Order: sequence, then structure tokens, then C-alpha cells
Amino acid sequence: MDSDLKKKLLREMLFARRFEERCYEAYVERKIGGFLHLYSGEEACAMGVIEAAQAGHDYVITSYRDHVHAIKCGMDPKVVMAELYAKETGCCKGLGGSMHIFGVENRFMGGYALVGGPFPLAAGIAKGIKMKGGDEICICFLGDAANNQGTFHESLNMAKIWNLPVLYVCENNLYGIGTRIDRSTAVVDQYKRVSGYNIPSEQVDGQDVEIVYDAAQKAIEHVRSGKGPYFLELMTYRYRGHSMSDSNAYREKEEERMWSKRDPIITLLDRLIEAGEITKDEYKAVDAKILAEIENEVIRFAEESPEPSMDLLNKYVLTENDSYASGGSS
Amino acid sequence: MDSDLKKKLLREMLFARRFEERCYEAYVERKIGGFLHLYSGEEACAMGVIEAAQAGHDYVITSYRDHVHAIKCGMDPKVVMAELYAKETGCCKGLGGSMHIFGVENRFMGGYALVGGPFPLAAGIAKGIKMKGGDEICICFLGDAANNQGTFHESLNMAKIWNLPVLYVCENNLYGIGTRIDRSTAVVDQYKRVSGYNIPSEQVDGQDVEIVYDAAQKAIEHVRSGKGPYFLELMTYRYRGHSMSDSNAYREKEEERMWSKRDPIITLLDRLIEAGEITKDEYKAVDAKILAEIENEVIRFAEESPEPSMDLLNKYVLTENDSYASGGSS
Amino acid sequence: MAEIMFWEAVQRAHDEEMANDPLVYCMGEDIGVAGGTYKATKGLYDKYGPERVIDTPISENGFTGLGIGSSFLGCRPIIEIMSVNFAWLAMDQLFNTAAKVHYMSGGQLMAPVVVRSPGGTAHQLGAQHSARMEKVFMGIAGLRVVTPSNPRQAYGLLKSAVRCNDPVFINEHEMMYNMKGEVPDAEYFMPLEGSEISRGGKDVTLFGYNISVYWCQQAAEILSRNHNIDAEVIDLYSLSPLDREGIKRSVSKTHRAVIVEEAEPAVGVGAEIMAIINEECFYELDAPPMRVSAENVPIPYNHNLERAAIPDIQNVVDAVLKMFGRS
Amino acid sequence: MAEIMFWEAVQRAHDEEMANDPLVYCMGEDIGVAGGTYKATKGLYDKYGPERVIDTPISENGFTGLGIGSSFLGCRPIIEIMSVNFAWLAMDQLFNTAAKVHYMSGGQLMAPVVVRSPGGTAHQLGAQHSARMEKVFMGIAGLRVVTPSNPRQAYGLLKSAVRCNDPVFINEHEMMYNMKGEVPDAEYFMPLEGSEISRGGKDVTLFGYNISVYWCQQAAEILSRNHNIDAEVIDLYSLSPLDREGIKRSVSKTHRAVIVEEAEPAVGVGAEIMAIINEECFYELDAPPMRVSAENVPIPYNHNLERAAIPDIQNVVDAVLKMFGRS
Ligand SMILES: Cc1ncc(C[n+]2csc(CCOP(=O)(O)OP(=O)(O)O)c2C)c(N)n1
Ligand SMILES: Cc1ncc(C[n+]2csc(CCOP(=O)(O)OP(=O)(O)O)c2C)c(N)n1
Ligand SMILES: [Mg+2]
Ligand SMILES: [Mg+2]
Repeated sequence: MDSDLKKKLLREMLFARRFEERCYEAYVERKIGGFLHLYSGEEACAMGVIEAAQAGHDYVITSYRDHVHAIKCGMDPKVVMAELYAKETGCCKGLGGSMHIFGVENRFMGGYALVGGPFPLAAGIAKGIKMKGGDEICICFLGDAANNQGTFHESLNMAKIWNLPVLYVCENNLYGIGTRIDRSTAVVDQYKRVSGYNIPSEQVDGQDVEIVYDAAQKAIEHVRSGKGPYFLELMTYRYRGHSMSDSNAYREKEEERMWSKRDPIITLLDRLIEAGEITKDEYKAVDAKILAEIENEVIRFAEESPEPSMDLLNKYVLTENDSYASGGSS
Repeated sequence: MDSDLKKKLLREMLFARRFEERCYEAYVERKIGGFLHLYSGEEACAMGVIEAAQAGHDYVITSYRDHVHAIKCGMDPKVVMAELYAKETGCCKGLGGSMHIFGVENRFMGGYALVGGPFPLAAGIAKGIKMKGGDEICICFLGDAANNQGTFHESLNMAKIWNLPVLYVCENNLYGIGTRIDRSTAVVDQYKRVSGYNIPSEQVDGQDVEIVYDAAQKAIEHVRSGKGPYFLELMTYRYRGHSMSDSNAYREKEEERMWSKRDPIITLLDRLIEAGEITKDEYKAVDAKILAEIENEVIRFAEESPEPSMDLLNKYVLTENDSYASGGSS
Repeated sequence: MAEIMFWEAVQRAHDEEMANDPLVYCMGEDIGVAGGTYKATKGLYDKYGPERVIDTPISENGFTGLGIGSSFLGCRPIIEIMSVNFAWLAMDQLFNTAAKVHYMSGGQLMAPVVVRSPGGTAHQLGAQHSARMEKVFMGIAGLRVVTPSNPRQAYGLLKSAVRCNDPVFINEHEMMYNMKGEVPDAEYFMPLEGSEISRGGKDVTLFGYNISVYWCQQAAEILSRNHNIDAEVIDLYSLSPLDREGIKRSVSKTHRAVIVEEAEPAVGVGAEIMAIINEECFYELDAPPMRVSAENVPIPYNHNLERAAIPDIQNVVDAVLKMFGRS
Repeated sequence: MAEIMFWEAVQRAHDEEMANDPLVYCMGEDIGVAGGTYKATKGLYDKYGPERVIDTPISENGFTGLGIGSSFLGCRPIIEIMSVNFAWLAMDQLFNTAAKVHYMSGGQLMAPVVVRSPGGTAHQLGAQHSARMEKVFMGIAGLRVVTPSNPRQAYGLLKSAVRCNDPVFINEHEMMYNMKGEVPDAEYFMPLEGSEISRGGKDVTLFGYNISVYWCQQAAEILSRNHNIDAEVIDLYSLSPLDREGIKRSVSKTHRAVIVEEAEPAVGVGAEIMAIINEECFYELDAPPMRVSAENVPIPYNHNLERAAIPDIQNVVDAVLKMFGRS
């Protein structure tokens, strides 16, 4: 990986971190409502994988922990934040919320709140790609605990038998809410489970964006070349509770400490400093610029945007004036 | 396996075959209604496994292809046939039908019509055994295509993490209705799929009752000794269509011919004849007795039994006079 | 105008829509090589190949979700769920995703999937194969529900459902696939909303849908012939949205209403029609509306009990006579 | 008689029933070590251990089916589905197995499972976490459905549900767990059938259940205070079976009925109550019954839109005033 790319990823991971932490504050201030699931600690996963893909060309789909994936696909952080603020300028006009960020122009196909829901949807997007004859792939990010849903089993089997261009990325942060993986899952190494579907798989360190990027390149190359699905397991950790309503009391402090030493941003920063490619001061300047951008542009945009019109309430239930529905023209 | 046991199993397999073929006739005569799924060709599976278990003590559960399992658990063939005839003397008083044979006294916990439904039920029965502290096990027979249901994945995972005394027996007859296994399933060898749950498993010839019996003994010993679930795959074949409404047109004649050469009854019979333990005439006499028993006792009982009373219609919807429901006594 | 069977009408709609648009495809258990349990996709596998006529594993939630995902890219899957009883397994994707994604994405995504499935009580299929679930599908915002009562509707509704941008559930009936009826020779798109007057009348309105339309029609014949009661029969082929105007119009004319449904009564079609009547034209009523429904039981296997569990023509006639004080 | 919170009442019922019978156990996502999202099982893991207070994988159909299987042997599982939205995944086992097995086995098996789950629209949880699904559960024969509106009911209904031999679904509400109310100090079993008169009145009956009972009560206060209308409030804590007698009794007294439900109207509680009124006491009505329901939309995230999507006290008051021709 060249120096520019490293620096870009460093900046993006830092942006993601600052974005998420600013969401935390906004939630505490009651500017953001509902459930809020933050990605802090896991940045290298989305960044490394989507960097290796063609953002905006390849399709991405994930769960409720979705802000960072959306932004990395090319969505404007302002419209993501405005969505969290439930404003009319939000990507879903305030109808979606944190768990349902959508950016279809950027081929970010959405965040979904039911665990396991995206598995078949991703296979379906891949089916759509295949029918339309494009060279895109679909990347599905999901958690470790999600793999215990029946849809995991059903989807991976179908993806394989129909040779669909889908990359499943398991962000294994060791927990499903408060339940540690070994208490919910018979085979803890998730990449081993997919032997039941004859899908190639790999497990790598999800805290080192370079490793993630390399593994993702290999995986994407496999999928894009028509060889069918691939499963990539990234070992990672979330710093905060599962969502804002989670106390996080169930984790050992020792475990948290250990993982905090493997922070994906610090890891890359240290490496860049060591190699003399960036100085601490330069980094601080980048950070300051990010913080300013988030405050002065992102938050401000969200704050100043109008509430959605009440007319939206009944608008997108069924498509409007569908001629086949009403039997008008054909 | 000693000679007596072999002869007993031969007789039972033959009885099962004659029973099923007589059902076929009764269906054609419109004495039996609904869907009817016959077990002809697969007899060694249920016979070998349940013989190795403690029938009437261990719990058995299966799908709609359930007559033979029910009888081997100790149910009276007369009440099974009467159920198929929808008579009041049937095991379910005519409310169940072919797909829903139940014999709870014999610990035959039922046939279920939704593919995949019994997987979690079996784990639950095993959970119940564990809570009550008995030494029983639960045996769940299901087809190969059923393994593509999400419940397979969910149930095997739970059975393993909670160390439940359940034996899953896959009757792999290569087809789910008209779809051959390689068209629906990424990993054709079903015993390999359970590596995703860390459950020990084995695949054996399901057409040789001695082999089935031996493999089942080993499996049952594992489960009964508290080591948790086990998965046994039996390679078998059904002679008839999936159900009476299935033309069976999708199978190669060559394939059918090959399997018919491996008939479980003939295989055992030849072996017994070879070893001088039975003569052809003795076998014919057994067969004649079975045919007579089925005609004179089983069918006659079913034919002569009364229709259920119309009062049954509303009887078993909710339990009657439940004091907690009505707030009567407590 | 040719007389064809119900399954042929469904098959023809599939065929024409697949010929018209390469992104239309169909999927379900045993629909390909075998041509479908009820022949609704007969011959299509040979014509369009395995990428567009797909035999699925027994993974209802999975393949329904897969169909929905493909529809995000403009595909138009026609998903067959072999029996509506199995649809419980797919409700998550149908209701949590298909019915909500257009709304929660602020209009960005559409999920133009068609899910077809036969329900109803057939011949002794037992408790787990006799569900009538139209009421479950009707209750969820974001999904259209239609239910054809004849080959013409089966053809025209499926054609429109494929082209409509909303998710559509088509409720068919196990017993109706071999029923014959006229279908226009020319291409025909039927609106997914509204209702049809299947028989005009002035004394009482009988509301039916799918198979119960026949019970209503035949009851109307008996009422006319033997009891001098002129019944109007309304065919509610669109269950969601329901045709409030059509319901009101007919009841305002006849002043009496009987709703006939094959399902258990609780929170069903009958209840909803009654509610609409109460809301739209209560003061037009000359008698309390009635519903003729199934017994509130799982369906028994025994033939006599099974027949007793669901309504029949005589039950409809009896209800009307009772309403007119003639019993 | 102590005042405790709703979640404490649910927790106490769990605790007492588990102490009483070693075959009672509970199961769900994060209910053990974490004590449950809404604390309904707080402290029980430490007290009864991991074999009886079970943290499950995210496998709703699987663990619901597992609970049902264990109930065949006499276990009494109390299954928590973390949010009713996820119950779509478990409907197969609940409806195809639990609701039917007693019947189709000819009375041989019973499935005494209790499934508890919170539904309803809380604070901006969005389209996939705001379903109100009571109507779906009510429509299926073989299942009991209750829905407590206060801690006393939450306690007494769960106690009876555990001991009842039928499968019971308990519909709770995300917003009500911290609500306070009096619960008898002595053990108390509430019948699973019937209804309660939550406020006596003579001019109009307001039917509510679960959270809508509060909207009714408060609307009744306003109607009495400001409009001289004396409303009766009926709490339909049993949704299946519904208390036909109780409904009839009240409407026969007040001659007017408004049904208040948090869900979309189609084939819902409101429709069913209207149907029952039409069937039981049509001629007692002085005005068409009305229903106050949610908008027919998935629930939006934005707070104002979300509030506009579901009914509130003012909607109830307005409906009554309209019925009395005062608006
Ligand atoms: C079908 C379903 N069941 C349960 C939940 C509640 N729930 C939300 S997130 C979660 C844990 C998911 O863990 P994992 O898949 O590892 O993802 P992570 O949150 O760790 O990123 C659970 C149980 C849900 N949203 N959907
Ligand atoms: C949930 C569900 N989906 C579909 C069906 C229809 N169906 C009945 S049997 C069957 C094939 C099952 O094959 P397999 O599990 O191999 O068992 P076999 O019939 O071969 O013994 C299918 C698809 C069903 N009964 N339940
Ligand atoms: Mg996780
Ligand atoms: Mg098979």
C-alpha cells in the first residue's frame, strides 16, 4: 500500500471516529433519537474492505451499525447526519433514522434493523447484478452473532449453488449485544462455519487496515472474476456499548484494555510516524480540520435543516400513481 | 448382530413394506385422503436406528413420511391405519392424518408437515429430558432437503452449545420432491455440513440394516452418555414418488434400477439365506402371514371403525376447562 | 376469448411477462424442472433456462429475501411459495423488508416483487396444510394483496403485479387451479385495486373473494330461484387496499350485507368489511351485516369434519334467510 | 398492596413461577447475564442458573421451536422475543406447531409455552422496530393472546399463562415497562379470558387494550370534565378469545362504541370489535361504532411524523365528540 493511500485511510478512519463520537454527544443532547449503534473501534473493517472495492460501483449492504459504511461508499456525511437528526435533508428525509441509512445513488443499499435480514438481500442484489450482466459485486457486512440466524445458512447455500457475486464480511467483535460469542455459537471461528457451503473463507486481523485491505483485495478479485461467493472474517472490537442504551457492563475491563491497545487508527498512525511519512503535528492538524468540518459543516447542516413536511407521512407507503395498480394506462 | 435379531428386523422391514404398499392401494381406492408419503425402500433407516435405541423409552420425531417410524416405536399398526382412514379409532381420532401420526404413549412425538419443523422441536424434547433428569435421548429423523431450512442451522447450533441429548438422523434419499440434492445444496455430503456446529457425524449405507444398526449404536451411546448431539447420515432411496401426487418423472431409470438392486429387505434376506439362517420358503411364509395380518387385522380394523363424532370439531383447539384460563380455581 | 384453466392463465402471464422483460424471472420449490406443483410455471424452464426459472432449496425466508434484494436492482421476481402455510417462514422478509423499504429509504428503493401462493382448505391436507392467511397479509401497510377468483383475474392480476412497482402478494387457492374460464386473447392488465360486480342484485349484497365468490354466486342462484331474493355478488379481488367505494355503493343499494370468507372469523376479511360498512354507510343498513366464516379451529383431516369446518353454499343461503327473518 | 413497576411485576411472576415448579424456565436473547432488555428477568440468572435462564443465539424460530418441544414433556418455558418485530421469524413454530399440535394429535400433546414480547411504537425506533402485531396473533385458532395494561395484569396474566395448558402469547409494550401500579402482595392469578371495566360510564364505551387503555382513560376524563360525556372504558386484556359478553353488556348500556388501537386499522382489533358489536347488539346502537387507529403506514423515524402516525388522547376525544355531533 502506498503512502498516499495509507494517509487517506488514516484520515478517513479518523473522520469516522470523530463522526461517531459526535453522534454520541448529539444523542446525549437528544438531537438524535431511537437506537444508535456506533462503529468506534471497528473502522478498519469498513474502510479496508470498501477501499479495496469500487465504492459507488459495487453494492454495499449492512445492519443497523451503518453510518461509516454509508460514508465510505461516498455518501455525504451531511446527509447522513441530517438523517440522524430526522431532518428533511437527510438521506431518507427523516423517515429512516440511524438504523436505516440508504444511499442508493452511491450503491449503499441500506442499513437494516433485523439481524440476519441483509444476508438474503445481498445474495439477491448479486443475483440482480448477474441478470443485468455487470461486473459489480455485492458486499454484505454483518456481525458475528447474526450468523446464528437461519438466513445465514439459507443465503450462503444459495449464493454458492447459484454462483453469485457476493462477498460476505463478518465483523466479528465477539459480542451480540451482551452475549459473548462462545456462549451463543458452537464454532467460534466464523470462517470455519462456511465449509458447510463450500465457500472459500479467511480470517484476518480487523484492526489493521492494511491487512484488511489486502485480504479484501484477494476476496474481491475472487468474487469479481466469477468464481462465486467468498467469506471474510475480520476480528475486531467495538469500544462502546452495543447501542446507546447498553451499559456495556458485561465485558471484562482487561479485555477492553487489550483491544484498545490495538486501535486501528493508532496502529496505522504509529506505522506512518515510524516510517517518517507523517508527523504528530501533521496528524493533529488533520484531526483539527476534521473536527472543524464535522462541527461547522456536518452538524451545522443537520441543525439548520428543516423538519420534514407532514405530507411525508403517507407518501412512500405504496408508489404514487402506479398505472398498473390503478388500471389506468398500461 | 445375532440371528434372531436379524430375522426380527427382516420381518419388521417386510411388514413395513407391505404396510406402505397397502396404503398405496387404499389411497388409490380413495380410502385414504390428503397427502400420502410412502417409505418403501428406506426401511433399514428407521428400523436400524430405532432398534439400536430403546423404543418406547427414547423419543422419536420426524416429518410427514412417518408411518414406519411410528410403528417401530411400538404403535399398533391398526391405529396407524385407522388414522389414515380418518377413523375415530385412529391415533389422532382422525384429526391428524398421514402426515400427523402421533403416539405419545410410545414416545413417538409426531409427524410434522413443514419441512424443517422438527429440528428445533427435537432439540426442545432433549432439553426437556435434560431438565427432568432422565436418560432418554431424542431421535429426529429428517430428509436431506430439509437441511436447507434455517431451523437446521439454528437447532444444531443450540443443541451443541447446550449439550442436548439429541441424535439427528438424515435420511438422505437424494431428492427433495423432484429436485436432486446437487441442485439445491452446496455440500452434498450432509455429514460434512455439521462441522459448522462442531457436532460429530458419520455417513453410512442406509440400505444395510446391520450397518445402520451398528452406526446408530455408536451414535446413541455418544448421545446417551452425555456427550451432546450427534449427526448420522444414512444414504437411501425412496422407490415411489415423493407423495402419491408425484409422478416421479424426474429420476433416471438407471438410477432407480441401481438402487433397487440394493433393496434393504433383499440384501438382508440374501445374507440370511446364504448363512443358512432362513430358507426361501420360510420367508414366503412370513410374508404370507404379514399380508394376512395386514388384510385381516389392520385394514379390517380401519374399515370397520366408526367415523369420528362431529363433536370433535371444536374439541382440541384449546384445552377444556383449564382453570387458569377461566380464572376458576387456582 | 379462449376458455383455459386457472393454472394455464397463471402460466401464460408468467410466459408473456418473461418474454417481455429479461429482468422478470421466477423462483420457488420445484417450479423449474418439475414445472410447479400446480403447473403454474410449466414449460418455462425449457424456454427460459435455469437462470430465470429457478428451483430453490427449501429456504423460504432466504429465497424470498433474495428475490427482494434482486428487485432493488430492477429485477421483477415472481416468487412461488408452494403453500401459504410455508409463508410464515418468509414473513420476516416480506413484511420487515419488502413492505417497509420504500418508506424507510425515503422513497429511494422499491421492492417490486410478486409473491404467489396457494392457500385454502383442499382435500384432507390436514392442519398444517390448510391455512387461509389472506387476513395476515392484508393487515400490513406497504404490501398489496390480490386474490383472483377466476382465470381471467389470475392472468390479468399477475400481469399487473409484475409491472407494478409495489410488492404484491397474490393469494391463490389449491382447489382452483383446474377451474376453467375465459381469458381475453389479447394482452390484458387488470387493475390491482377495486372490486367487480360478479352478479347484480338489489336485495342483499354477498361479498366474496377467491373461492368464496363461487359460494356466493351459487347461493345467489338458490336465493333467486327458491326464495325470491335478488342478491348482488361483489368479488373483492383486491384485499389490500379494499374497495371502500365499491362496498359502500353496493350496500347503499341493497341495504344488507353478508360477507363470506373461508377463514376463521377473528380479525378477518369479514370483520374488516363490516367495519368499512359501519364507517361508510351505517345508516343505509336495514339489518346487521353478517359474516359467514370457518369454524375457529385448525383444519381436521377427516373429510366430514373438514367440510364442517369451512363454510359452504348452504351456510350462505341460511345466513341470508336468517337476515330476512325466514328461518 | 405495593406499587411496583411493570417490569418488576413481570419479573416477580417469573420468579415465583420458577420457584414453584422446576420445569418452568425462561429463554431469550440477553435475558440471562444481562437480565433482559427491559429487565423482565433481572436477577434470575444468578438465582436459577444457566439451565433455567437461558441466553439464546439470535435464532428466533429455533429457540421458539425448542421451547415448544420441551413443553411436550411438561416443561413450561417462558420465551421472550426481544421485540415483536422479530416474532415474524418465529411465526412458523408458533402457528404451525404450538397452535395446532393439540388438535392434530387428537389431544395427545399440549404445548404450554408462554411467549412474551414487547410491541408498539416507542421513541423513534423506526419502521423495523415499531410493529404492532397483536392482530396477527389474534387471528389464529389454538393460541391465546393477552395484553396487560398495568403491572397487576402483567403479573397475574403471566402467572396464569405459565400454568395454563394452552400456548399463550403475551403482548407487552416497549413504553410501559417503567409504568407504576399496585400489585397484590399475595399470589394472584388472573383469568386469561374476559375484560375489565376500567372506568364505569353510561354515554359511550371506549374499548382499549394495553397502552390504548390509558388514552381511553384520559380521554374519558376530558370528556367528563369538559364535555359532560360520561364514558365507560373497557380494558380488553384478553384479545383471543375476546369477551363477547362483556362487549355486548357495555354497548347495550351505553349504545355507543369507540375502539382505540395503536395499530393500522385493516383487519385489526377495531374491526373485530365492530363485527362483534354488529353481531351481538346492532339494534342497541345509537350511532355507528368508530375506530381510532394508526395511519396505514410503516412507522417513520422523525418524532413529529411518528406521533402523527399513531393515535393519541385527542384523537379519542375528537372521535367521541364527532359521534355526538359536537364537532
Ligand atoms: C431478528 C433480530 N433478532 C434480535 C435483534 C436484536 N439485536 C439487535 S443487534 C443484536 C446483536 C447482533 O450482534 P452482531 O450480529 O454480532 O452485530 P454487532 O451488533 O456486534 O455489530 C441483537 C440480538 C434484532 N435486531 N433482530
Ligand atoms: C417449510 C416447507 N416448505 C416446503 C414444503 C414442501 N415439501 C414437502 S416435502 C418437501 C421435500 C423434502 O425433502 P426431504 O427433506 O429430502 O425429505 P424426503 O421427502 O425426501 O423424505 C418439500 C419441499 C414443506 N412441506 N414445508
Ligand atoms: Mg458482534
Ligand atoms: Mg430427500
